[in-house]
Amino acid sequence: MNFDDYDPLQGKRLQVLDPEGCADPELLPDFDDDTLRLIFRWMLAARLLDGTCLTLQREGRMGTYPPVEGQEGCQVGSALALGTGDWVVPSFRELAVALVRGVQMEKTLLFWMGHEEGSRLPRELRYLPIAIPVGSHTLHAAGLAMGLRYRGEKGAVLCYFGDGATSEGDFHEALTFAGVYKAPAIFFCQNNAWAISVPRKIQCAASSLAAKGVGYGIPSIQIDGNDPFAAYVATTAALERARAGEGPSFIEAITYRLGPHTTSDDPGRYRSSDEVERMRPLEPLVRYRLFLKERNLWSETWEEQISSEIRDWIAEGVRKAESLPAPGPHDIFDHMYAELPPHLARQKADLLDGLKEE
Amino acid sequence: MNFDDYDPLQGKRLQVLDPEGCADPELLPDFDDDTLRLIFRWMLAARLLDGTCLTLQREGRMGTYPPVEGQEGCQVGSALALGTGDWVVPSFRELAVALVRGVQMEKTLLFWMGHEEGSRLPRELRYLPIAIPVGSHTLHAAGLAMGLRYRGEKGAVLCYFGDGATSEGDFHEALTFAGVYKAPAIFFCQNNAWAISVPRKIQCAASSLAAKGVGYGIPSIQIDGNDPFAAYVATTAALERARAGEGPSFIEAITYRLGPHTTSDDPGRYRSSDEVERMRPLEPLVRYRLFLKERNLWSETWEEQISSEIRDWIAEGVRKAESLPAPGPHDIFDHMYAELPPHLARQKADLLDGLKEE
Amino acid sequence: MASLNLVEAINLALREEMERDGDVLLLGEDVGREGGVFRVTEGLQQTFGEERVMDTPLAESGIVGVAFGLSLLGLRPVAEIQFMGFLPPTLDQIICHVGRIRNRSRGVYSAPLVIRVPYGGGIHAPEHHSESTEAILVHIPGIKVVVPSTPADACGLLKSAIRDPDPVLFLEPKRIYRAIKEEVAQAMEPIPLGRARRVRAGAHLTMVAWGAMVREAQKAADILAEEGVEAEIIDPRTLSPLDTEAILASVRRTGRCLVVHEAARTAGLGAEISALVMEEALLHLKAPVARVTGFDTVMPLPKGEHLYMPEPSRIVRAARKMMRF
Amino acid sequence: MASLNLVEAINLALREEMERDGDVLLLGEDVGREGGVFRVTEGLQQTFGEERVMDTPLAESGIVGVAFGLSLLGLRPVAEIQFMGFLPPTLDQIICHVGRIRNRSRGVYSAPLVIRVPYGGGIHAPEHHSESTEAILVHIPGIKVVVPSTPADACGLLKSAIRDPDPVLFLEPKRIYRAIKEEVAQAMEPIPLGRARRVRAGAHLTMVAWGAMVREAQKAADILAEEGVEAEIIDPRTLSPLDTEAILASVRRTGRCLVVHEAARTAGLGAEISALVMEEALLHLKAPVARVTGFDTVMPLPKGEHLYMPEPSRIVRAARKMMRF
Ligand SMILES: Cc1ncc(C[n+]2csc(CCOP(=O)(O)OP(=O)(O)O)c2C)c(N)n1
Ligand SMILES: Cc1ncc(C[n+]2csc(CCOP(=O)(O)OP(=O)(O)O)c2C)c(N)n1
Ligand SMILES: [Mg+2]
Ligand SMILES: [Mg+2]
Repeated sequence: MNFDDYDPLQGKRLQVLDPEGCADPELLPDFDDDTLRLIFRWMLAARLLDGTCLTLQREGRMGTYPPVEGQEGCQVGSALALGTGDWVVPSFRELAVALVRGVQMEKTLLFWMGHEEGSRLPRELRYLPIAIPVGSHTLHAAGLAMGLRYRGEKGAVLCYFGDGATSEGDFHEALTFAGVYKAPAIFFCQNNAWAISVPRKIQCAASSLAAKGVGYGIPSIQIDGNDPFAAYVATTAALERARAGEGPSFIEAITYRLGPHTTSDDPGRYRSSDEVERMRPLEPLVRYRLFLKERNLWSETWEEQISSEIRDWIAEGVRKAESLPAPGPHDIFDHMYAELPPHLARQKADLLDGLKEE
Repeated sequence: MNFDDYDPLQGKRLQVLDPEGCADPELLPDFDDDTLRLIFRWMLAARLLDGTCLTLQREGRMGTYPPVEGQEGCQVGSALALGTGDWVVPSFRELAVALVRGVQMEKTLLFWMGHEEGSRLPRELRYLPIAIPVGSHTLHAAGLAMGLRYRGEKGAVLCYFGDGATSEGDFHEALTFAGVYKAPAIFFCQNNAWAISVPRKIQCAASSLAAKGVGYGIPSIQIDGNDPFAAYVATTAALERARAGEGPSFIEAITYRLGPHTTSDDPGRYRSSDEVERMRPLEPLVRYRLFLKERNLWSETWEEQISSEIRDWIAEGVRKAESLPAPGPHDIFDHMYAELPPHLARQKADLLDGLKEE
Repeated sequence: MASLNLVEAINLALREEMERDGDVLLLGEDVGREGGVFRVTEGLQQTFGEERVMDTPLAESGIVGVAFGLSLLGLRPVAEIQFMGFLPPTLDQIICHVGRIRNRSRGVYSAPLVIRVPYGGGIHAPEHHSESTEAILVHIPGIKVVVPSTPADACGLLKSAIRDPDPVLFLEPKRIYRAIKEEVAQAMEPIPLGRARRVRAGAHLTMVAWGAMVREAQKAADILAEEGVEAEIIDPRTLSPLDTEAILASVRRTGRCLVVHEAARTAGLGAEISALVMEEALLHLKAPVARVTGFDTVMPLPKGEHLYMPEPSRIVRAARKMMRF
Repeated sequence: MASLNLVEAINLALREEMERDGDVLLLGEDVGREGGVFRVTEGLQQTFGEERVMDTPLAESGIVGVAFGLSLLGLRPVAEIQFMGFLPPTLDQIICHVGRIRNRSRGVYSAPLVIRVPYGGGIHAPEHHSESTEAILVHIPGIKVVVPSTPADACGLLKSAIRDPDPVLFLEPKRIYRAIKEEVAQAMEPIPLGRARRVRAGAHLTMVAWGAMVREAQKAADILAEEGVEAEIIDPRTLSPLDTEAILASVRRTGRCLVVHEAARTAGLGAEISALVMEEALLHLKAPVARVTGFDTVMPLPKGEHLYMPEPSRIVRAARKMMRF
């Protein structure tokens, strides 16, 4: 697949798997059956874990949580394209990416439970902690990628963000730097149609977000974001460019956020349930199920069986997350600097004294 | 002239007057002889005033100053296209624009002499004070233009900035807002090849800066920035779009900074004198002189005569600027708020007391 | 007269100001159709239309820079920044332009805009949603900084902020957005900026607190009262310019001053108040001015948040120590 | 040993650190081919190549955000922001990421970067070229703030800053960039961060000053000495974390403390120092701690600049008043 064949300025969009579950044989990656099933398994795992988080939140066992429902396709497809030497710089809605990349499930849970341990991700994972300030982390991806290039390492950096993030100045500066320094970075925009209540068209008057790549000299493509194969194919092509020293790429994945922005959000205030119902048949699991069925790789029993395995796995993750004690008072101070400076030592002592008195 | 005929992605560039002084009759605006000469006069005035500033700076009568030499063409051409209801949001190198728009000469001088009075420009001028933080003022242009639209006023906003400014996040956000709200704003980039010592190619990997417009849904054009007619024609077309409610435009004028970045700068450190010599024949006055000559509108005596008139005008401007007393101690405090708050009143009294004691 | 919480009181102020003056516009992320993530602007787009209540692109510097541009025309934009943790991208526009244009232009231009920002911790929000960086704003010349602590104050102060000829940062203590109800009159008079409010009278000790910390100070004062210590509470309401006279008058009377803020301690506003007392009331002091503040750390995520926030027990402890001095 | 000015001393530190450690990279506007607008990085791109000394696009948030990304890999980027007036666009990256990543990741990641920023007034520069906003930085958790006042300090402190495992804002008093010469040894040892320097000993009065204000304090001290008042001068050198012990020890001895800074007065660092003295040394005071500072105004353009800057005469006046208290 060549980026040039999908000029976003001509309204082109890469799709491998259509909503009816038919895959374009020319473009379909050469996956064996196990891998084809694994893709479904990851998407399903994300879907089920997402549901668990919503439940935990409702039960008061988790804080505000941003559901991923509907975006599993482009997340799983892109993440599967990565090699071990590659880095991921996530935004905050990449539950499926985290699972595929081996971020321990309890970490993600802990983060949304409001526990700092949720961001203690071992360096070997090459997976940065969740970044909340929208768009700000795209610069870190550019910097990391420049660093990999400087060090002569082979890896690339895959950075996720939403449609809203493309309006931020930092996004602009990140693509500017990455373009100028030919940094091995892939900017992966999950255009899920909404930034909380703000529709895509209020973010930008361009016909596509992918059009933005032109302004940075960065090859860009728009893909069907509910199609894991399209995400895989585009990300693979971008990784090849990055590894060949040809610099960054920009991928706009057109997907849809089926759930609320976060558990604090009421989408009924800004979009019709009609819209959501129209989008539901397009979501990735629906079409992927059809695809597997067509190949005799899917059956209800199989899905039930893996669902039950996943549920066990989730239960174990929740157990682990909930069994971790809350951070103690020293935790507030001990990670601020490599060495605790005197003023923080005083503040820490003061807090500990106060707690002792109580 | 239609923006669509000059797609920057196809490497097109609008030129009316070529370096040999030949104008494209199709595109040449229908100016009478007086106007044709006036254009020369404005460019010459800017050129001469620029020289005076360099002298004043060398003599210690002015602070750091950013010369305009080489950029007079696109400045005069664009400014002449404006109507009285239009606003100008300048950066810091728009000496020629200021002259054409009727900013009193002594104001510009005073600004660079380090006197706040240099920014006291009557509202009726619709000319904002100089903005030093690169790119930051593009947002003000977007906001002003949105305001004009809200108020139902007919005016548009012409905002100037350099090639370097296009890398700033604020530039991105300005074009984003202007595009989304169809603000009657014209973003006029003077790409003079350098941002202090940083060449254009380090600002951005795109083939042209005009390419950026695509990413905001803003019609964009690249013009010969040493050609005042091209600037006039493009700005006029952009103003028509703005007035018709069709929203913003982006113009990239390819010009060249013949002088140093500022009087503190030594361009010998980063560019060859060869480069400058290659660019010199392309500069606007050279070609415009040839153009007028061809039409029998130029003679050495005429240029001498208007030069001498301009020199008198400049001398008067310098006299006015230099005769203004330095700001007094109260000036520091009195314009901070509509009403002097108590803490500033105390600080002011303290300063005045101290000065009295001395 | 209706009993309103802070959210409703701010909404009322916005509505009444928009009715009064067609130049008042709202802009920000999600302020329109959604009515703001905290519902502060609820219903206003419906009433006043999309031209006056604008959902914006996700770009904070843009929101403030555009509001600034609007205000140069004489319009009165009220911009919302969704959380104080997302205010830093706007600091450049605030420092370099919003706070300077009047002085730069020698009064020809001014920036009569308001930037509303929900701020502060204590609501179990994710990272970057609990910031309290008012000291940075107070250090910036040319702007005003206002923090209400009750619904009526919120309504009256916001009206003044909108009518003020100069730019105002209006910080809303989101922890008490819905925690306090109070009678707020329709069409109430604006409350002048720059004047503190005595929340509670007391002879032994002056507590200075603003925003959500006023309530914590009140709780502490209740406990202290049982021990026979009568704490006076001063809420400056406007942090810049600060009503130093009100604070100093109280401290001169009580001889003791304790500042409470949730912001980081070092170079926080507590330092400024302590320094002012040092300069203007040293000889009245019976004990050193004390600060009960957040720590010089990152605000912890929800599970550790309570350890960070100045709770009544910490305030009481500091007050007792002061009384023993 | 060579006699160097500040610019040369900083250049030397950069050169020696780059020789010592291949992970040290420079980036910023004009730092490469041009050697920086103040020539601080002169010759370094020639020696170390374009890969290690990078001219960047004109985008300050980008410079810091990218430097942060580089530092996450364990590289040691030294970013230059051309003037402190152009630092605000970087505050979001500094507040939200640079100062937080160690805590956020529980120590898995850190940001061992340096941000060099020429700062301060007194060189007749245009608007936005004379800022001194160190108090904002000191209020931000998780970073360190260093300000040298002599060439040798600049060299030794910058070395420590580069080797420090945590992010350091390194503020360079450009007014004295070329005004002071001093012997600076090749390969000098780093000077530890967090330790103040006693610039001058004196029994009657402690002056706390940093950056270019140290020289002004010295001039004031000379005048005072003629009047029989012996001023001690403490230069904190590191503003965050502050060497409070050094300051307090001196104030406990002299009983008087005068802080000098060119930054705006309100919520400036002078307030913090005054508050610290209030809390830790009140009973030693013979007079209230005084602040001689810039005003809460915009820094005037060159023609009015001298009125704003704390000049020796203003310092002397405050000291005399203090002695009379
Ligand atoms: C700088 C910043 N501004 C505002 C917010 C509040 N906020 C959180 S998510 C969000 C919308 C993000 O939209 P998008 O980038 O499309 O990502 P999505 O939520 O759709 O995945 C907003 C406004 C934030 N986190 N950071
Ligand atoms: C935000 C900001 N960063 C840095 C500077 C310092 N500076 C002044 S002009 C300039 C280069 C501007 O280049 P460009 O936008 O191309 O305009 P030109 O000077 O070429 O007219 C720089 C870096 C500044 N004024 N503002
Ligand atoms: Mg979105
Ligand atoms: Mg330029």
